[in-house]
Amino acid sequence: MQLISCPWCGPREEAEYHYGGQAHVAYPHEVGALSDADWAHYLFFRDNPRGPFAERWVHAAGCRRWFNAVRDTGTHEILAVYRIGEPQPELGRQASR
Amino acid sequence: MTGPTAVPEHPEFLWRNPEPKPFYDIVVVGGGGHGLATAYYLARNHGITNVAVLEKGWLAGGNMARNTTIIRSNYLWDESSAIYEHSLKLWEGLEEDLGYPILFSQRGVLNLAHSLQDVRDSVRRVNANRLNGVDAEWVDAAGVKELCPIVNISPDVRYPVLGATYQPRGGIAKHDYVAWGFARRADELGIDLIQNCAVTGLDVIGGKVVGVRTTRGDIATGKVALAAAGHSSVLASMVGLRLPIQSHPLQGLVSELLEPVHPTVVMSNAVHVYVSQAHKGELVMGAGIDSFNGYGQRGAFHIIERQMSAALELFPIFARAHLLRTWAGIVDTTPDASPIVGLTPIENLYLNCGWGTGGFKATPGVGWCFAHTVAHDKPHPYNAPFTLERFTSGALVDEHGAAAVAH
Amino acid sequence: MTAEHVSPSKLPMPLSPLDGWQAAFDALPDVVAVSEITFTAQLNLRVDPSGAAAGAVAKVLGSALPVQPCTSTRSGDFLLLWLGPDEWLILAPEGAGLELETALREAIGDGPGAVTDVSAQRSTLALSGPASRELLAKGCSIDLHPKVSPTGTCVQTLVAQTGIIIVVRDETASDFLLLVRASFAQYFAAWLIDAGVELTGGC
Amino acid sequence: MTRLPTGGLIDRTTVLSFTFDGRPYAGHPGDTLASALLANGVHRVATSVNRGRPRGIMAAGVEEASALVQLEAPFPEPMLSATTIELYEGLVARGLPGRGTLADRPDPGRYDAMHVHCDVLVVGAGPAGLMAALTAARAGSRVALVDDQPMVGGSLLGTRGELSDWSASVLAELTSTPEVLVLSRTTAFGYYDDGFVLALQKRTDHLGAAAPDNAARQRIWRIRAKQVILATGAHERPVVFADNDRPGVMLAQAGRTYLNRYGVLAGNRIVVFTTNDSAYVAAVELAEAGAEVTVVDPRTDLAPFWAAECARVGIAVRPGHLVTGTTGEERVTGVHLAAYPSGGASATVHCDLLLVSGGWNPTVHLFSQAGGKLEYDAELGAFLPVAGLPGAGVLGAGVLGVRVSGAAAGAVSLADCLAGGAAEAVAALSDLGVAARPVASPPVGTDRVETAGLVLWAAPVEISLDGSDLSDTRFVDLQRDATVSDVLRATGAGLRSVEHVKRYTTIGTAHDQGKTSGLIASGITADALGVDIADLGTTTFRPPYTSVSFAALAGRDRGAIFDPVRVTAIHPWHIEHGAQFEDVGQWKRPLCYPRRTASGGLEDLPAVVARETRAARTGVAMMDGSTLGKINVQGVDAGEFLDRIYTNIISTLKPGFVRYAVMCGMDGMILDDGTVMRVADTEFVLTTTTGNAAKVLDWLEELAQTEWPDLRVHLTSVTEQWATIPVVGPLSRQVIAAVAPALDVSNEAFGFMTWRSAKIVGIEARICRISFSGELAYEVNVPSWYGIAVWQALFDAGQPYGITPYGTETMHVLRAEKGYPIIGQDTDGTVTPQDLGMSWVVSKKKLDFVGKRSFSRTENQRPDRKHLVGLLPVDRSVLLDEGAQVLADDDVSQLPVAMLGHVTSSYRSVALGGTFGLALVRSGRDRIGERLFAWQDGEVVPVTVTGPVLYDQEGARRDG
Repeated sequence: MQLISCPWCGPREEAEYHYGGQAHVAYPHEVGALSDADWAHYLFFRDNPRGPFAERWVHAAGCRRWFNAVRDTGTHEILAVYRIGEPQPELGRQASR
Repeated sequence: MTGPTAVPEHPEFLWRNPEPKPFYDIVVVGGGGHGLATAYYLARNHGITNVAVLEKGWLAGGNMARNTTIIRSNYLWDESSAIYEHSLKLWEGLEEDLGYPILFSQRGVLNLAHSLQDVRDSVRRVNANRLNGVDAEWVDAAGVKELCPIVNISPDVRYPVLGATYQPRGGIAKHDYVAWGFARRADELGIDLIQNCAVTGLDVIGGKVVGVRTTRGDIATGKVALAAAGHSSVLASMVGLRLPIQSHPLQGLVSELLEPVHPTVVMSNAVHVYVSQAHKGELVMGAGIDSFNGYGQRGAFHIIERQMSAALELFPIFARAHLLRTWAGIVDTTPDASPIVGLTPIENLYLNCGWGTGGFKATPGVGWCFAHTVAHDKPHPYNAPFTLERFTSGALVDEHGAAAVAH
Repeated sequence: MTAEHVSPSKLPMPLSPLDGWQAAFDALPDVVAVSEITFTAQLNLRVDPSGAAAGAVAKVLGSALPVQPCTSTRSGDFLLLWLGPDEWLILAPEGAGLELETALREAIGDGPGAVTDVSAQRSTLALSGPASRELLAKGCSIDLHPKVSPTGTCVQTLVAQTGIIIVVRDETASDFLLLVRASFAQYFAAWLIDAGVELTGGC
Repeated sequence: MTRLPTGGLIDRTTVLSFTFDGRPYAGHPGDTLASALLANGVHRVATSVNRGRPRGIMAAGVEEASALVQLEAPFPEPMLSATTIELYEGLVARGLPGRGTLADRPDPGRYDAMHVHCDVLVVGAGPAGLMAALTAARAGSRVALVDDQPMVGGSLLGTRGELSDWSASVLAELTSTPEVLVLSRTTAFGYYDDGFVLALQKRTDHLGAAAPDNAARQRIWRIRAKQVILATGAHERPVVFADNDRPGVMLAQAGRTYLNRYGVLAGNRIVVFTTNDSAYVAAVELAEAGAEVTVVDPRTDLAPFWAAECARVGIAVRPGHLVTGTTGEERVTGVHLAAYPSGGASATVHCDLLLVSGGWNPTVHLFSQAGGKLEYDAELGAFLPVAGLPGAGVLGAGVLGVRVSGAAAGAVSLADCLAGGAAEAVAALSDLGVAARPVASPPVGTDRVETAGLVLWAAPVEISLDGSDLSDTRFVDLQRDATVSDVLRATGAGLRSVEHVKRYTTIGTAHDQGKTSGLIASGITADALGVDIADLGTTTFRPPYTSVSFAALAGRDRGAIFDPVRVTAIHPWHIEHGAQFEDVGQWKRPLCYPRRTASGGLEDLPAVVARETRAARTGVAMMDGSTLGKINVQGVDAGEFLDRIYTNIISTLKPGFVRYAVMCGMDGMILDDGTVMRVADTEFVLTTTTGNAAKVLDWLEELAQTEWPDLRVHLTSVTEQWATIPVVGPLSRQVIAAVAPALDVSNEAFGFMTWRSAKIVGIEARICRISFSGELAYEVNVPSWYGIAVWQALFDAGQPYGITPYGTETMHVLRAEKGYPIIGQDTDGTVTPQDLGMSWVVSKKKLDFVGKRSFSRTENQRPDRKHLVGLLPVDRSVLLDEGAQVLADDDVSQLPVAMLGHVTSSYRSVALGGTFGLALVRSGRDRIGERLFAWQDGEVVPVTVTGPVLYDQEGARRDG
C-alpha cells in the first residue's frame, strides 16, 4: 500500500485517500458556446500517460482537503504533492521504464 | 498425463518465430487475446494473411495471462448483450474451430444480489437477457444453494444473499490455451507473430497511417489495428489521439489445488468478489479495481485483504485455503464501462480498447468483429454502437450505471 | 406516558450513541479502559486562521487556534482540535454549546467562516491503559509512538472500517480520545471489544 | 528409529504423539512434522499429483517441493509442507496426492492484524540479519526483526551449534532493548510500495489443541519501515537427474539440518552428490555421526581441505562423476553414476539417502517485489541483487530504502554474511541520518569454500530423448510432475520466453512457487535455445513468498464486524417494536413493522404495507428518516454555490422556506435529490438520499475546493447530528400541535414548504412542512441525542389518532402513488430530470449549473428518450415485477425482442385499489393511454400507460 503525503497531514496510507483523476482540467468558460465535441472532451477525455501524471487526490479520511500530486504511473512513485491553486512543480524526471 | 489435476497437453508445435517483414497489409498491435483473435479471423473470415501481430513482450502475457477467465453474456443493454452473446456463441464452437483444447466449461455463472435494489436490477437484467435471446434466470437464495452448495445463504450475515441471476451457459476457459489456440491457427494461416517487438511510433502521412516503428525495425503497412488493452492510450497518443480511457490496476489471485468444492462461478458485486474453481482445482478470484491510474501491474494489498473478508462471508469453508499467488493486470476503463471498437479519425487506423474487466469473455467475439471492421473499413453491426463518437453525442452504453455488474 | 404529562420544564433524558455499552467496555482486560464521554458540546468551526476573525475567535476560546496540522490545544474547558487548514472541532462542556456557538458566530461576523453544532454527530470515547496503543494498532495505521505522536496530537484517520479522530490526551498515560460518527459508534464499540479479546499489554 | 541418542535442538524430555497416514508416531518439541517422520524412519510422505509416484521429504524449510500434507487435527487445513509444520501433541496429518481438502465446518480460529512502524526492518534472523538488527538496535533505532523459525539463527540452526551462544546473546540483547520488536514464526511474505512489508505470524499453531481460545491463531503484521534490510538467506538447489524424485533424495543442507537441528540421521548409507564445496561439511558431519558416506562430485580439482577431511572420516569420494539416476520405489536404494563430462555409466552405488547440492539461489523474492533489479552471476549460477534500492523516498516520509545482505546478496562465507549484515545496517542508518558503527562480528573459523562450484542444471542424459518422452523421470518441478522433456517440448513448440515455458509445463506454479525449480527451468530452457540464461532471465517473483491462509488475510473483518452496521439514534426503538430491517448501503432501516395476527403469526409484507399506508393516507403515521444525508452549508456565497450545484434556483429561497432540488453530474444525469432548507441568509441545510450522502458531500467538496475556491462557502456533514422523523397523514397536524403547543400549526401560519423552530418536549426542533407522500406531513428534526425521546413523544401524542410507525416499503408505496421518483431505483445513471418529467426543476434562467451543457447534446434531444410514466395493469390484481421489461407487442416469438423500457417500481396500493407501477418507457409521455405489455419471467402482462402521478393528481391533500 502506498504512502501518500497530504500537503497538510503528511504521509498517510493510500486507503485514507480518494482518487480524483487528472489535475488542472478547468471547468470551461462559456460552456454554452462549446461544441458538443469540446464539451465531450471536457467531460470524458483525460490524459492517461505512462510516466509522470499530475492528478488530484483528496484526503478523504483525514482533513478532507483536495490536493494535487505528480505521480509516476509506471512506478507508482509520487514525485511531488502541492496544494490546490499552486502551480505544478517542474520535475526533471523522465518517464518510467 | 493422467491424474485428477491433469489438463490436456499443449501441442508439439505452436508457432514460428519469424523476423518482421518490411511490409504487411495489416499490422495488429498487441499480441494478447484480442490481437491474436483479430489476426486469426482476418485470415479465416476475410482471407487476409499478410498480417503481423506485434507484441512488445511475450504473446498473451498481458491481461490475457492475468484474468480470471469468466465467460458470460448476460449484460443489460441490447448493444452489450449482442456482442457478448455473439462471443459466447463463438466460445461454444471454439474448441473445434481452433483444434485446441481450450477447456471451455459451461458451468454456469451466478451474480448474487444482496439488497432489494440488487434484486430489482437483477430481475431487470434477466428479463432483458431473455428477450435478447440470452439464457438467464433469477434464482432465489435456496436456488443459489442448490447450484453452489458452499455459498452461505444464512439470513443472519451482514449482507445476506437474496438471490442471484444465473446464466447456465456461462463458465470459464483456460486462458493460455485460448490464446495459444488462436496464435497457433493464425501462425498456420501464415500470419507472423512477432514478439519482443514494441511499437515506438506510428507513421501518418496525409491523415493516413502508413507504417509502424518498432524496436525491431520500421514496418510499412496498409492498416494498423490497435488491440493493446491497458496500453491503448499510450499508443494512441503517438498519433495525437486522445482516448476516453483510464488505465487501472486490477488484481487477481489463486489458491493451492483443492478437491472440487465449487461447481460454478459466483460473482458478487456488492461484496466485491468473484470466484471459480479452475480445472486443476485452484480457486481463482478477482478483486475490485484499484482506484488510481497505474501501469505498474501491481495493486494495493488492502484490496486483497478486503476481498478475502468478503469471500469468507460468502464461502466460510475457504477459511483455511491458502493464497498462493497474486498478480495485477492493467485494465482500460471507459466512462460508460463499455468498450470502444471501431474507426478513428485517422484513416486506416482502427481501435479496440476500453474493455475494462470484460475483455477475456469478449475475445472471440471482438476478434471476429474487429477483423471485420479492419477488413471492410466499416464496423460490424455488433460493434457499431461502440464508437468513439458516442462520447460526443451522449449515446453511451452505460453498463455500470445500469447493471452494476463488472467482470 | 402521553405527551400531555410531559412537564415542559423537565427535559427528557438524552441518549448517547453508546448508551448501554459500558458494561461491555468494563469487561475488557485491565490493560485498557474504555468509556464513552457523553453529551459534550461540539462545534465545527471554519475560519481563515490568518484572517481578521481569527483574533476574535481566539478571544472567545481563550486561546489561538492550533494551526499546526494534526495537533490540538487545550484552553480551559475547551479542547480545540485541528481538522484542516481552516477547520477545527471545538469540544466544550455539556450545555455550553449554544452560548459558544453564538459567541463564535459573532466573532466571525460577516467574514468567511462557519460555525456548526455537531454535538450529536459523533460519539466520544476515552481510551487509556498500557495496551491502548496495541488495541488501536490492530486497526489503525497511524504511528502512535510517543515520539511521533506526543500529547496533543490529533489525527483524523481510519480504524478498521470507520473514520475516526484520535486525540492524544497524555502520551505517558497512553490516554486517548476517540471520536467516531454516531452511526458508526456501535460498530466501532463492537470492534474494540473484539480487539480486546486478546490483549497482552506489550507491543 | 533414526533419531540419534543425543544432539539437536529438540526437547527430548517431552514426547509428542502424532498420527500420520493413520499410524501413530512420537516426536519432540522442536521437531517439525518432517523431522519427526524422518526420526521414525518415514521417508515416503506423499504421492505425486499426476503420475502417482511416491514422494518424500527433499528439504528442511519453505522450499520443500514434495512433502505436502493435509492437516486433519485439531482442524483440517489443506496443503502444508511437512517441513514447516511444528510438531504438537495430537497432530493428525496425511500425505497429499496433489490436492488439499477444505474443512466442511466453520473455522473456529481467530485471526488478526497489527500495524507496526520502524526505522529499520530486518527480514531474517540468520547471521546477517542478527548483525544488522543488533547494529541498528545499538544505534537507538526502532527495529523490527522478523524470522520464520521459532528461534533465531537461520542457517546456523543447521550447524553443530555454530555461534549458538552468540545468537542467544544477540537475541537477549535485542529483546531487552526498548524499541526493538523481535517476531519469530513470522514470514515476511510480500513487499509493497513505500517500505510496506506484510508478514504472517503463526502464533498458536505449534500449540495444537492447547492453543488458547482468545489468541489469534495467525496474525498479519503490517510493517511500515523506513529502511528494509533483507537478510533472507539462500535456498540450495538440486541437480536434475533421472528418478530424482524418490523418497530419500534430499538437498544436502537439509540432510545436515536434520542431523544437527533435529538429531535425525536420515540415512545410514549416504551418497552426497554435489557440484560445489558447500555440501562437504554435510558429508563429513554425517559420516562422523555414523553414516557410510560417498561423495560424488563432477569436478576433478577438489579442494584439498575437503579431500583431507573426507579421508579423515572415511568418506569415499568419486570426483569427475555425477549421479544420472536412482533405484528404489518407496525409498531410494541406489544411484547410477557416470563419468563427467565424458559420460558413460560407470557404477551403481547402494544407498538409502541421496543428498544433492547444485549450488545456492539467493532468496531475492522480496527484493524483486520491491522493484529491485537482478543480474545473473555465472560463477554462482544464480540471479543476484544488483544493488539496493536506496532513497526511493516518499515525500515527507523520510528516506525509504531496501537493502540485501548476507547469502541473499550472494555472500558465501559466514564471515562475509556477518560483516555484510552490519555494513548494510550502517548504510541504512546513514540514509536515515543516524551515524552508527557496525557491531563487531563474532569470531568464526575460516570458511572452507576453496574451489569454484560447477553450474549444472541437469545431469546429461544417457539415452536420447526426443522431447515427447512421457516416461522421462528427470523432474524439474516435483509438485507438477514436470520434467526436462516437458521443457524441451516447450522449446520445440516454438516457445522462447521463460514465461511461456512456465505456462506450457506448469513449472513453478505449484505450492512452492518454484523455489527450487524455477531457475533450473530457466537454465534448461537457455541451454535448449542456445541462449545465455543471463539474457533469458527468470519468471516473476510474485507475492506471497509463502502461502497465506485466506482467513489470516481477512483478519477480524468477519461476521458481525465484516462491515459497519450503521444505525440511527432511534434504532433501539425499532428493534423493541419488532421492525424488520432492510440494508440500505451500510444502514439498517426498518422495512416495516409487522404485528402479530389473530392467529399468532406475523403479518406478511403486503398486509403490513396495506395497514401502514392506510394509516398514512387516512390517519397519521411516522417513520425514522434519520438516515437521510444532511449537509450544513454556510457562507456568504452559499446561495450562489447551491445555484451552481442544483438544477433549480436556490438563492431566491427565503429563510424559513424549504425547496425540493435536484442535482446532476457533469454528464447531465441525475445524481441525487433532496430538500434545501434555508436557515439564515448565509446558512442552508441540504438533505441527500440515504445511499448517496457521502458521495454527494465529496462531490460538493470537490467542486468547492477545486473548481470554485473563490466562493466563500463551507460544508459540514450533520447527518448524525439530527434525528429526522416525518409525521405523515391528514391527522399529523393534531399530533404536531399536541407536542408543540407553542407552534401555530395552521396552514396559514405554517404553510407547505416552510419550516419552523419549535420546542417538542422541551427540545429545540426544526419542523419542516414537506411531504414525500402527498399527504399533509411534517418532518421533525431534533439533535439525535433526543431522537428516541422525541420519537416516543410523537408516538405517545399520536396514540389517540392511531399513529402508526412505518418502514421503507410503505414510504416507497406512498411516494410512488404520487409519482415521486427514488434516485437509484427509478433512475440508473442514464436518466435526466427531463426524462422524469421534471423540466420544472431545471432552471431556464440560470446561465449555467452542473450538467446544463450536457442537456443539449444530440442524445439528450432525442424525442424517443425514456420517460418516467405510470403503468396500470389491465388486471389490477396482477403485481408487476420490478425489473419487468416493457414491450409494444405481446408477440415474443422472434428473439431478440425490441424493449421499450422497464418497470422501476411496482406495488399493491390500497389508495389506488389495485396494483400499479412506474416505468421508464421510450417516448413514454407520448404513449399515455396506450396499451403496452410488461414481460416478466415469460409472463406477458397487459398494462395501460398513465402519467406518473396516480394519486391525488390535483395535490389537494398536502395541506390536510
